[in-house]
Amino acid sequence: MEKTDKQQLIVTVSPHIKSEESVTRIMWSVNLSLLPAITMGAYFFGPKALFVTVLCIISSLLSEYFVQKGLKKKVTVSDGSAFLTGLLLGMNLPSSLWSFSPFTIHIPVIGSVVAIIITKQLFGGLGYNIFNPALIGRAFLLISFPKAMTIWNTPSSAFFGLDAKTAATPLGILKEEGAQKLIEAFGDTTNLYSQLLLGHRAGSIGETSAIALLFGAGFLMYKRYITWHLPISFLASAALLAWVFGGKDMQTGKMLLFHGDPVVHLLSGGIILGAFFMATDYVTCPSVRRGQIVFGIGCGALTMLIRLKGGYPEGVMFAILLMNCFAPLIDKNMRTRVFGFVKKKETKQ
Amino acid sequence: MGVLTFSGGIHPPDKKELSKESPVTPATLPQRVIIPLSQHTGAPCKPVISIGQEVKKGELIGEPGGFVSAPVHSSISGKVTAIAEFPNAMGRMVTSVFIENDGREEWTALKDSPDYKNLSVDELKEKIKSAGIVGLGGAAFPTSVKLSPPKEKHIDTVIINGAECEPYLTADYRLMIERPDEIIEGLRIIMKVLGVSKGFIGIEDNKPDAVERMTQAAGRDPEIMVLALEVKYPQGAEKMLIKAVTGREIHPRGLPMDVNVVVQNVGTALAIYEAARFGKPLIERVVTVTGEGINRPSNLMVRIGTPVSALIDECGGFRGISGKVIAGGPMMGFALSSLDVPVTKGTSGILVIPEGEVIHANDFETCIRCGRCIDVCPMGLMPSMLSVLSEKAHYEDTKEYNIFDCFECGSCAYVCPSKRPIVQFIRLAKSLIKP
Amino acid sequence: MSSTSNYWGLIKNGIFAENPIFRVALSLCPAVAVSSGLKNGFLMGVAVLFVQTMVNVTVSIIRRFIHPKVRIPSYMFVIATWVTVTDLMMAAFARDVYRQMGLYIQLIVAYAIILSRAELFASKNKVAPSFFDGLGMGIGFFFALIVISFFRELLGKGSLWGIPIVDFKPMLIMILPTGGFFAVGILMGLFNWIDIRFFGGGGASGGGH
Amino acid sequence: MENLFELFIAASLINNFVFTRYLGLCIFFGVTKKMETAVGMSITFTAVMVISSALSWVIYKAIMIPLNLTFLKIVIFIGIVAGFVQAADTIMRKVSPGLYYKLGIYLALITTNCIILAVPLINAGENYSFLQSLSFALGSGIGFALALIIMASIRERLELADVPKSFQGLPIAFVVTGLIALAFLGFSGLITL
Repeated sequence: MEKTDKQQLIVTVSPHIKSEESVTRIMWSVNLSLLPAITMGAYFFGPKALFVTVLCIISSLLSEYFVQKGLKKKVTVSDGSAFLTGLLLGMNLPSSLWSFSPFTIHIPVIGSVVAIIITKQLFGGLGYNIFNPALIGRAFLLISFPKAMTIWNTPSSAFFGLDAKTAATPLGILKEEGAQKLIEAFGDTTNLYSQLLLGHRAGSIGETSAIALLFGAGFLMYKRYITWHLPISFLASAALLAWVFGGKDMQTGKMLLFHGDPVVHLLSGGIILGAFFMATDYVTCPSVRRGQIVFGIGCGALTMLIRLKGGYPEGVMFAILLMNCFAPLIDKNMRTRVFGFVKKKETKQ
Repeated sequence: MGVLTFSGGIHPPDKKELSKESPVTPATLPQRVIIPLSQHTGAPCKPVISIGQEVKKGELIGEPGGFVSAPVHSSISGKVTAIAEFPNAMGRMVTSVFIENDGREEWTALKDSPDYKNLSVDELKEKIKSAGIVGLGGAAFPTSVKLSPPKEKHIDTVIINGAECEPYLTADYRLMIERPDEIIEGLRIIMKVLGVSKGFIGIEDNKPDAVERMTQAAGRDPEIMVLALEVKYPQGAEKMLIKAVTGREIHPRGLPMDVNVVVQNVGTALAIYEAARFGKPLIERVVTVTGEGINRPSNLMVRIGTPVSALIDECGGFRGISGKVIAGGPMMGFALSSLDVPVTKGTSGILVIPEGEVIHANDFETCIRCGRCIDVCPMGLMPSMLSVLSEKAHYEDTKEYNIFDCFECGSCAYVCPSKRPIVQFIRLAKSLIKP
Repeated sequence: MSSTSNYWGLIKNGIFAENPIFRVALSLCPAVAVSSGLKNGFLMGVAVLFVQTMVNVTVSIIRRFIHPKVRIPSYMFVIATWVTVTDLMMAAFARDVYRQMGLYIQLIVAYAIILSRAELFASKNKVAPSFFDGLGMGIGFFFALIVISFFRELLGKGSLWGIPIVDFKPMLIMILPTGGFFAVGILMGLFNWIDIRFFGGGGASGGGH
Repeated sequence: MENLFELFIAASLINNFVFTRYLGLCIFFGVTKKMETAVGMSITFTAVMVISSALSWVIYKAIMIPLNLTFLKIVIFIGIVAGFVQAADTIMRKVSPGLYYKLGIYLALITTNCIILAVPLINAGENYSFLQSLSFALGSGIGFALALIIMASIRERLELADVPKSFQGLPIAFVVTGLIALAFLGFSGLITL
């Protein structure tokens, strides 16, 4: 009877069991899900692609470490979030940045520093940032170094060719020379689609291979780390707008309604990478599902607006960043429906 | 018929296999019981005995202190040794009666009524009331009050809550397996008292044998229906159960009677039957003693007032170093700071979690806004916002996010990948502001 | 209020303790708008310095003749007059720069710092202290603009005062508004940090209009 | 018609006053601490902006050009704005005290706002027609309102963030503005005017 008396008991508030899920596990799973895409990137663009990505990852990790040390915070480098930022940034850069003359190797480093320090840690670290760090890093670089950031290498199996040829991205061709030219560049439509799907095209390191990205996205959805709401509304609205407004008569330069090619728009550029891996960043998108749908539609619409009408061939990055501005507003105005609440209280808001 | 359920909720491992097969056995009589005079929601009882007095089993020792209250009876025969303040499971000091067991097990005079089926509604109500029956699911709300709804509320449905959605606990399950007929009788009495012709028994789908037994016991009675519900926590929460069974949603601040429903736990139904039939007061209940940290998980019929330490010894003591001992289930139960606290009418289980599996609340991270808690909240709240607002001392703003609609089921804290003690934050904010 | 040390104190006050941009956070628009290059920043600083000093002196002289009820409109009138003078002078003597920043010169009229010093200081003090207060504020403003534009031109163009300094690919973003906001925000944070770290200050910048 | 619409879009998004012309910052940072004030300011501001630029246009074309007084435009425009704001203040207090209680405090702030003055100055400088002036003013007002509301919602969230001490308040607000401005660069080249 006495033996149980003097044991030390731990007292905490309920619940007393917790799920196995943790931030670290989520972050590393996302990193893992990007593995196929980065492998394809390395296959198409050679070791340079890997160097750029690794450079981004290392400088992100170091930035995170030094800022957290400097601010006397707990160092959370191992939770995988800084790694993810670096990886995503690297995947959004052209492999041509690994070049010694002209010297552009500092560019990925600057991007990582901006991403981690200005976009994330100045706001208090993981969970508090308003903007997607990797995308801000990339936007900062694109504006700062417009030339270096738009030199695209042709995908080649010439693995160690340091003086790789350059080419325009499919979206660049589409914007400057039209759909016909794009099909010509790839032979025929079937070939175009299959090459785009596989990722055999000029572009950022990690964005080209649609199929590898979709594979990773499928994994994340299966693990329920992301839900369909945001990516599908993003892609669907973009596809719809591409179909309706994407057509263009090359002779007159006038818009041809309902003649656009949504497949090309969905398979080229960074839209798949953006929709599944960047827009869905928990911290910077709305957390209520209904809000995520609005967010996704906004991203899709802005992407197509910039692609078809704007000054850049690709709009995914700016579209997501612009919607990041609106995420707090969406969160504030689109709440969940409280159980048992009848409409009247909602309209009172 | 489709799966009956509500939206939100979680699927924690149910761990019921630990104690599922163990039949309810009477626990060894305790040397001494400590019976708190406030075991229910509402006004505490006033003691009606004095120190040194001999009491018999079932004798009234505390009379109700108000309308929302329930009398308390002695659970053993013996001698009152003290009436003093003693901590209960929540750690609050409560006036309690200490009774030393004389081992004679002598019953006080009970009013047996073999013809209970012919009793009038008022007589039945009186029996239930004087038996001191409260909701045995955990909330311990006086049953007689629930059975006397105000006139303007027209009750049309009674639901017996056999969901037992808390992991580990098997007390209700065992009762449904072992005493289905008496539970059905209890339900009939409740229906008679309320003048209702629709009775449901809602049971989670992970207990198919219980569903079967109860269906058998209900027989061909067209008024009673046994329903299998989706296995999901908190299926057994009153509001969620009503939603799953009837499709009706209660306004967040409302009561079941606002949608014309009364819900009773299976244990309560059994107690009602026993009170009506034998006049037996509520002096014992089934307690599941379980968890990875206990040697012989079992279901025991325990006298109210038995110290928790006695139950743990009876089940073979701790296995290894005990980490946490919880009164109730793992999701909503209270961690005990001492094993001396007594079992009360609301104690459905004693759960021992070994030290290695305890999650410490102090190492949590910032909210990454993943929205999991929003998805699982059965009340449709935004626990992420509530916890952040409370963490940053913006307590007033939590009202805007309907903090008072939270019933602290803990689903949010369960799924949180940052391991945030969301329930704790919510309780803190609730305690600092007024609704 | 007549010893020289007091005048020096007024100037120091304007540069450090009540620096119009970093500390009091008034007149933020020019801090971003015209700080993309050292030259622009310098000229803007001079213009504001001039207007602030002259307005303070004028207001101090006329303060006895103005009915309190109409004092704000009359101060506005004084400011607008001096801004017009500056505007015309700039247009005459610094044509190429004026083309870039003419609008911002004209908008000096709406800078809260000028009106607020006129109202808070010059209207209550004699001519000499008002002159030095205006000078101090103007120098503080000038100093802040120089610091901001120094960094922006160096990082954004790799040059100073139009003269190439470093030979690397500059970050174009720094001469765009985005970079201006970053520069001001980060410099402000650094000022706060220095204040907290070395002078034990509270650090919070006021949010003026 | 198309030209008016483009002018509107350009003024509100592409050349958003706050994010690309760096104007109105004092009020921008001043009133965005709370959503309520930001909304109040947006409404008042847009209304004052449109009306005062219409007034300025009329006076500029009808009086100042014929009389060769354009060099005095700063003095005159600020007079118009101040006079109009004063009048609006008085009228609102008399006609609708409820509205005055809600929006009146912002009126006082508006006089010292550079956008209110910049719009007539730009209208005069670009020699816009009356409708163009109105469209430009409306676009600028809406653009400013958009900026205020976005910023207020972000700052409300920042209230809950662990911003390092020396960056709390204005410094982080500046950084946020810089980031929004970076995002708004996506609109550049949308319409070439």
